[in-house]
Amino acid sequence: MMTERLRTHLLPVAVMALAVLALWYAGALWLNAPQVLDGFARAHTDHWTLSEFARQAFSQKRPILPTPDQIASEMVQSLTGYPVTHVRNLLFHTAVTAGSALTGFGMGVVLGILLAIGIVQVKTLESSLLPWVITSQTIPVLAIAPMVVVILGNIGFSGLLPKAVISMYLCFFPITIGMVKGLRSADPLSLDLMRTYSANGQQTFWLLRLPSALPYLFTSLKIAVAASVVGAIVAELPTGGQAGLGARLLSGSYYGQTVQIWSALVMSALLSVSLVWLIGLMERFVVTGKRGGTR
Amino acid sequence: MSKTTRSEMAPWPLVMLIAAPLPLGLLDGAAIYWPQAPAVALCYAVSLLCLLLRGLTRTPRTEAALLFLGVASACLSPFLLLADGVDPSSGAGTWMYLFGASLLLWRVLALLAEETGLLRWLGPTLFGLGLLMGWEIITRGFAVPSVLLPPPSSILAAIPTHGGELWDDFCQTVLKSVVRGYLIGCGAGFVVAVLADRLPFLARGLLPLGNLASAIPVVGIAPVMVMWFGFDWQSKAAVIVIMTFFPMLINTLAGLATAEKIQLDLMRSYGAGYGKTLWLLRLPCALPFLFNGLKINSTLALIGAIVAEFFGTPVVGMGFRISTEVARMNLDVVWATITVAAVTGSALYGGLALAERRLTAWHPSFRKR
Amino acid sequence: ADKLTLQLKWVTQAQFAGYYVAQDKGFYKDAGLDVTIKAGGPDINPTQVIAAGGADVIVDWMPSALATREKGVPLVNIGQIFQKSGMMLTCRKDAGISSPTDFKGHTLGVWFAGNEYPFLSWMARLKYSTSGSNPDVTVLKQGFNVDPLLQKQAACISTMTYNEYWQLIEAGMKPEELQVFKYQEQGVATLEDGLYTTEKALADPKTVEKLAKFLKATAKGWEYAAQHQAEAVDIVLANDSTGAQTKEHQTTMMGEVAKLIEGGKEGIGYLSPEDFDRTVSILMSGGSSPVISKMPTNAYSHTVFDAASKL
Amino acid sequence: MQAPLPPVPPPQTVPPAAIARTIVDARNVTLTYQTADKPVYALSDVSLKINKGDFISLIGPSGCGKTTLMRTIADLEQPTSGEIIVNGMTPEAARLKRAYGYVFQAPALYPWRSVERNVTLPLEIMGMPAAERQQRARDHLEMVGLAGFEKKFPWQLSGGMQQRVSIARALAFEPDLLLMDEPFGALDEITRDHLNLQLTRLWLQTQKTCIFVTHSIAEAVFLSTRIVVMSPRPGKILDVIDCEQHLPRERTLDIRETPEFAHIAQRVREGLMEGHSYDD
Amino acid sequence: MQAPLPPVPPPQTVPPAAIARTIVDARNVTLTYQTADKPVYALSDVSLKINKGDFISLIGPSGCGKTTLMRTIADLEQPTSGEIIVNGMTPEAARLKRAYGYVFQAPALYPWRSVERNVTLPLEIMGMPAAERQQRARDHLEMVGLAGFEKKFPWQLSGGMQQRVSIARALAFEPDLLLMDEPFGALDEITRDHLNLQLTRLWLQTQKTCIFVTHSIAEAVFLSTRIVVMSPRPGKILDVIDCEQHLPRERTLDIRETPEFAHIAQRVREGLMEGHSYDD
Ligand SMILES: Nc1ncnc2c1ncn2[C@@H]1O[C@H](COP(=O)(O)OP(=O)(O)OP(=O)(O)O)[C@@H](O)[C@H]1O
Ligand SMILES: Nc1ncnc2c1ncn2[C@@H]1O[C@H](COP(=O)(O)OP(=O)(O)OP(=O)(O)O)[C@@H](O)[C@H]1O
Ligand SMILES: Cc1ncc(C[n+]2csc(CCO)c2C)c(N)n1
Ligand SMILES: [Mg+2]
Ligand SMILES: [Mg+2]
Repeated sequence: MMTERLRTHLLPVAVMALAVLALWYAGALWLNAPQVLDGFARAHTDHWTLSEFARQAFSQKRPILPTPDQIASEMVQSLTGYPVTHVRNLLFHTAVTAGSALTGFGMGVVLGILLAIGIVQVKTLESSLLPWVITSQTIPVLAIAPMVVVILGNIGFSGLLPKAVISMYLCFFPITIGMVKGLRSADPLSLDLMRTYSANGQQTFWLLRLPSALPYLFTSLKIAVAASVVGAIVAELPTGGQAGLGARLLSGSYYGQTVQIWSALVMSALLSVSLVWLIGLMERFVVTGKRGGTR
Repeated sequence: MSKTTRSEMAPWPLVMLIAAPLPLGLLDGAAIYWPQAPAVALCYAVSLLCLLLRGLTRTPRTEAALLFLGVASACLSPFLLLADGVDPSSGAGTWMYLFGASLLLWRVLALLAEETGLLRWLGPTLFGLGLLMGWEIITRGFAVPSVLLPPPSSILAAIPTHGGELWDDFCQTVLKSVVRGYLIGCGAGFVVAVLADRLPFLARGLLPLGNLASAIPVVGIAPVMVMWFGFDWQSKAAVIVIMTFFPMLINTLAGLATAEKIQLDLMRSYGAGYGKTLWLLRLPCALPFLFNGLKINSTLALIGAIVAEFFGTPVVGMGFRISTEVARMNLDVVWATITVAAVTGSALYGGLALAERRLTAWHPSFRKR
Repeated sequence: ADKLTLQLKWVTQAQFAGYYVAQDKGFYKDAGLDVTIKAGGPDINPTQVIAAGGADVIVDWMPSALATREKGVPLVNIGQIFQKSGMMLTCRKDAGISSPTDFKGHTLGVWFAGNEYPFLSWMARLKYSTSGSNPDVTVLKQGFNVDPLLQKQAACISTMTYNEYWQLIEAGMKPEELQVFKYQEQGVATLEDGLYTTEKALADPKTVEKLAKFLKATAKGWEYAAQHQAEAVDIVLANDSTGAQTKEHQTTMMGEVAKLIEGGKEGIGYLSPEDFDRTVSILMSGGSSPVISKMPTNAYSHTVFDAASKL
Repeated sequence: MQAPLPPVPPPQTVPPAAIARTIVDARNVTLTYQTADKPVYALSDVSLKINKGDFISLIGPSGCGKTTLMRTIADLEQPTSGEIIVNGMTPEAARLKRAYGYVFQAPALYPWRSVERNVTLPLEIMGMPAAERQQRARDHLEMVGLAGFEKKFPWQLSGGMQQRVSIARALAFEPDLLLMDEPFGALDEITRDHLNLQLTRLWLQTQKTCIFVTHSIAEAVFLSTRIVVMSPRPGKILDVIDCEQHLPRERTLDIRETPEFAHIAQRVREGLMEGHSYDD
Repeated sequence: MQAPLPPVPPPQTVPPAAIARTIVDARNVTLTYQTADKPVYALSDVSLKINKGDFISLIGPSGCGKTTLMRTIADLEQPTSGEIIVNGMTPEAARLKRAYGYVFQAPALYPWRSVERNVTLPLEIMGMPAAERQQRARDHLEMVGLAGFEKKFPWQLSGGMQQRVSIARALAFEPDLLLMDEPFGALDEITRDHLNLQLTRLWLQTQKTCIFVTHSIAEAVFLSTRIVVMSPRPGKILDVIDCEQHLPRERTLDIRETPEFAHIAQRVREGLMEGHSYDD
C-alpha cells in the first residue's frame, strides 16, 4: 500500500524534479555565460578551463539565473540565521504576506459569493452589474493599488487592511464568475423537484444549487487563493518600505540581488501552492459521493 | 411569453421628499434653500412629477423612460448649483435628493432587466452611466483634488487630446504583447492539461511543479522576464504566458473530469480510442470550464502586460503611460489609459461570452433560468 | 507634543538618514514634536499623499512638486535639503562612449516620473532627437535597478551618485570601465530632495511655528548624520523593516549623501533662489510637452526657514 | 390464450359520490414548446376534472404529452392557453402550499446525498425534526424493498432501485396530490405487483388523490378509478374510462382475472391503437 | 382467465445447431462492489454460454445484477473472479474491435448534439463517410418512430423518445453483439410491440447475437431463444429456459396466444417468484 503510493506518486515527482533541476543548471550555465565571459575578458583571463567557467557561472554574485543551490543556501541562511520574528528572516515576511493574502481571500470569498448569489437571484443585478464586475477586473491593479493604499491610509486604515483590500479585488472575480456558472449548472430536473416541494430560494440554494456549484467553486477558489497572494504582493510594492515578500522582491530587484528575488519568489510560490493544496484538501473533504452518476 | 405583470414599486425613492426642507449647500458661508435656487427647484419638481405620473404609463418601457427623466434632472441639479458658485458638499438636501434618485435608477434598471435584443444593453449602460455620474458629482461636489481622482469629464476630455499616444500604447501593449502572450499561454495551459490527463506519470510529476512555477506572482516574474527577454514586447508576452497558464490548466483539468460515467461507458463500448473520446465527449463536456478559463485569462492577460511594463519598457505602452503619468500628476491621462484598458478587456471578454453562448447553448446554465 | 507626519519619497535608506537620526536621537521630541515617518516606495507619490491629507510635510523632488502645483495642489518648498543634484548618466566605456557626442545611435536608460525632463532638455541642447521612427538616441524606461547596463541592454543608464553608481561597483564593474556625466556638471541639474507643504498650512502662523521646529530639528539630524556616519547607518538599518539593506551599501550612500547637503549659503535647508530659477528654466525648456508651462509663483517660501533660524 | 371478451355490462347509474370535491380542473389547456426549428404542439385543448380521492391513470403513446400535462398541473410549465385550477387556486399557489408530490420519469436523485438523505430531502424542506424524518425515510425505504441501502449513494444502486428511492421520497412527503410519472417502469413484474398493492393500500387508507402515468394497461386498470387515454402530437384526450363502475374500489391482484378487467383493458388498448399509425 | 396450462412437452433431442459458435462464454464470474460501508455481492459464480445468433433475455428482480452482468461482458466492469471470453478473446479485445452495441438503462445522450448527431456518433467513431451516416441515422430514427425529430436536442424529447434515440443509436452501429438494458421500459405497449417486431426482423435478417434485459415476461418469451432467470443478491442464475424448443424462430405477435407461450411464461414467472420474498 505504502510502497505503491511511493511508486505511483513520489517516483514521478522525483524524476520530474531531477529533470527540472538538470534543466535549471543548464539554463544557469547558458544565461550566465555572457556575464562570465565578460568577466574573463575584463580580467584578461584568456586561458580558462570549462570547470572554471562552470564554477563561475554557478556562483555569480548577480546571476541572471541563480542556481537552485544558491537559492537554497540563501533561504537556509535567512530561515535559520535569525529568529522567526526578525526582519531578516524570510518566514517573517512570508507570514506578513500570508496574513494579508488570507484576510483578502476571506473577504474576496465572501464578496465573490455574495455577488454571485445576487447576480443569480436578482435579475436586475445580473443584467446591470455583471458587465461592470468584469470591467472592474480589466483595470490594472498595480495602477490603482497605490491610490487604494493612499486613500485608505488617509481614512485611517493602514497596515494589513489596504493590502487585504487589493487581494480581495483580485480574488473575488474568479469566484464570482465560477459561482455564477456553477449556481446555474444545477440539473433542470432537480430544480423542478425543488419547485414541486415549493422550496424557498434559500433552501434551493443550500440543498441544490450550492452542491452542484461546488466543483466550479473549488476550481475558482484555487485560482482565487493564488490570486490573493499575488494581490498581497502587489500591494506590498507601493508600500515598498515595509515588510512582506513583495517588499523583499522590490528591494531585491532594486539592489539587483537576484538571489534574494528568487528566494522571495520561491517562498511566495511555496505559499500559494500550499494554500492551493489546502483548498484541494477541503474539496476532498466537502465534495463527497459525487463520482458515478447514472448508469 | 412572460407574464408581464409589473411588480409594484417599493416606496423608497420617496425619500427625496425629505430633501425639500433641507439646505442645498453653501454660498459665501450662508446656507442656500430651494427657493433661492429656482433652476434646481425646477429639476426637483420634474423628478416629483415623474414619480406622480408613473401610474399613467402602460408598458415597462414607457415607465422606465419617464422615471429616467426624473433621475436625469436630479443628476443635473448639483451641476447647476456648482455653476452658480454654490458649494453643495455640505448640503443635506442635495444629497438626499440624489440618494432618492439613485433608488429611482434602481427601479429603472429593474424595469429594463426583462429587455431582450439590443435593448438588453440599456440596463448595464444606464448602470454604468449612473456610476460615472456619482463619480463626477462626488469629485466635483467635494472638490477632490484632480491629482487624487479626476472627474470622468476631464478623463473623457483627455482621450481625444492624447489620442495618438493612446493608440500607440494600444498597439504596443494589446496587439503586440497581449494577443501573443494570451494565445501562447492559454494554448500551453490547455495542451499541458490534456497531456497531463493522458499521461498520469507526467501529470503526477509535472503538476506539482507546474503548480509551483505558476504560483509565482506576476510582479515577481516581471523583472526576471525583463532581464531575460529584454525590454520590448517579448518579456511582456512571457509574463502573460506564465500568468494565464495556471488558470487554463486548472480549468481544463476540471473540465476534462466532468464527463459522466455513463457517457464515458458509451464511448468505451464503442471501442473509441483516447482521441475520439476526447474530441467527441470530453472536450464538449469541458467547454464550459474552458470558457471559464479563457474569460478569466482575458482579464489577467491585460493586467499582466500592464504590470510588466512597470518594470521597464521602451517609451510606449499602456503600463508605461500609467506609471509615468502618475508621477507627472497627469491623472486624467492615467485614467484615460485605464479606460482604454477597460474597454479592451471588456470587449475581449464580451467576445468570449458570445462565443460561449453559441458553443455551449446546450448547457443548463443557458437552457433554463 | 505636536503631531506631524512626514512622507518620504522612497524606501528607508541613507538618502533619508537625517530624518531617522533626528527621530532616533530625540531631536524632534526635544523640539516638542511627535513625528511619524512614513516610508515611501516606487509607486507612492508623496504629492498624492499630501493632497489627500495623509501627511503634513513631504520629501519630494522639485520637478514633481512644481508639476503638482500646476495641477492645482499648491505645494510650497519650505526647505531644500539637497543642495546639489546627485543624478548622472553612467555609461560603459566599452560601448564606445567617452563624451556626450558619442550618444548618437545608442540606447540610453532614463528614469521617467518627472526625472526625464532634465534629460530631454539636455538632449535638446545636444540636438538629438529622442522620438520618431528613427531617433538619434533610443530612450528606454529603466526600472529600479542597474541590470540594463550590466547586461548591455543599454549603453548608459541613469544613476544617483549615492546609490545606483555604487551598485554597479558592487556588481563588479570597475570605476575605470565607467564614464559618468553628472547633471550638475552638464548644467541640467534640477533640485532634488526638499521639504514641501501646502499653502493652506503656511497660512496658519501656528503651523508655521511647528514646521519651523521641525525644520530646525531636521537640520540638526542631518548635521549629526553627516558627522557620525557609522551611527547614522545603524539607525537607518534599524528602521528598515524589509531587512534587505546592506550595511556596506548604506555606508557608501551615507558618505555620498553627506556631500549633497553641503553648500547651503545660510545653512542646511536653505533654498537658494538661483537654484530654483535654474530648475524652473530647465523644466520649461525641455522637450515637446514640458512639465510646467507657466512660470510658478510663490512656489517656495523662506518663512519657515527664517522662523527656524530665530528659534 | 384469453377467452373471448364478454360483452360490456351496460353502464349502471351510480349514485353520485358524496359531494365529490374537484381537486384538479384543467380547462382547454394548450401548450406549445418553442424550439429552434419549429414549434412542438404538446397539448391541444385538454380539459379534465379530477376529484378528491381519484386515482387517474394517463396512458398514451410515447411522446404524446403525458409528462407535459403533469408538469403543467404541477406548475412546472405554463400553459400557452387555457387554465388549470388546483384545489380552488392556481397551480402556483397550490405548489407554494406544498400540495404536490412528484415522482419524475427519471429518478432525479442528488448524487451528493446518500439514499436516506435523498428521501429526507423534502422533509427537511418542510422543517420536520431530524429524528422523525429519519424514521419516515426508513419506513418508506423498507416499503419499497430497500431496507439496508440507506447509507449507499445513488450511483451505487441499480436503475430500478434508484427509481424506488424516488418513489419512497415522494411517498414520505405525504402530499395531497401525488403525481407519478411511470414510477414502476424500471421494475420487474413481481416487485411491480408488490408495489401496486402497496400503493392501492396507501391510497385507500389516506384518501389521497393520485395522477399516474403508466405504459402498462393492466397496471392502469388495476390501480385506477379512471383511465385517461391520450393521442399523440398534439396531445389530446381520446377517451376517459371509468373503472369504478365495473370494479370495486378495494382491489386484490386476482381481479385481473375477471372479465370486467379484461373488458376495460381491451377498451384501453383500442383507444391506444387509435392514436397510433403503425401498420403491423 | 387463462386456460389451465398444458403439460410441458418432453424436451425433444434437437439436432445440434450447425456448429454453434460460442460468442460469449462466462465462466464462474463473481463480482463484488466495494463500498464505504460493506461490500455488495452483485454476481456470484455466474456461468453462461451464448452462441452466435442467440437472443438471450435476462430477467430477474430489480437489483439482482442484470446490468452488472452485461457491463462485465462489455468490459465496463472487471469480474472479481472468473473469466469471460467474447468471440474467442478477452472482452477488452472485443471492445476494441467494436463488437458491442450497448443500449444503457438510461438514455445517455449527449446534450450538445442534436438527435441525429447523437445517432451518428458511433458511426463517426467508426469513420463512416458523412452522407452515409446521415442516411443511416435517418433510417433508424424512422424505424423507432422519430422521423422529423432529427434536429431537436435531447432535452426537448420525452423520456420514451430519448430511449428510442438511444436504441436507434445502437442499431445504426450494427454491432456483432447487441446488449440492450431494458430498452423498451419507457414505451407504451403499442410502440413496444412494434419495436419488438422490428427487432426480431432485424435479428433474423442480420443473424446478430443479442443480450436483452427486460422486466416483461411476455416480451422475454416473445423475443428470446433462451431466457436466463436470475435471483437477487448475490446475483445467481436460477434457470435457463430454452424457447426455441417450443416456439418457432420466426415469430409473429399472435404466438403470444399459444399454450406453449403461456407455458414458458409461467415457468419464467415461477423462477422469478422464487427469487422474491414478498408475501402478498
Ligand atoms: N423542453 C421541451 N422543448 C421542446 N419540446 C418538448 C420539450 N419537452 C417536451 N417536448 C415535446 O413535447 C412532446 C410531449 O412530451 P412529453 O414528455 O409530455 O411526452 P410523454 O407523453 O411524457 O412521453 P413518454 O411516454 O415518452 O415519456 C414531445 O413530442 C416532446 O418532443
Ligand atoms: N457502482 C456500484 N457500487 C456499488 N454497488 C453497486 C454499483 N453498481 C451496482 N451496485 C449494486 O449491485 C447490485 C446489482 O446491480 P445491477 O445494476 O446489476 O442490478 P439490475 O439487475 O440491473 O437491477 P435493475 O433491474 O433495477 O436495473 C445492486 O444491489 C446494486 O446496489
Ligand atoms: C518611479 C521612479 N523610478 C526611479 C526613480 C529614480 N530614483 C531617483 S532617486 C531614487 C531614490 C533613491 O535612489 C530613485 C529610485 C524615481 N525617482 N522614480
Ligand atoms: Mg413522459
Ligand atoms: Mg439494471
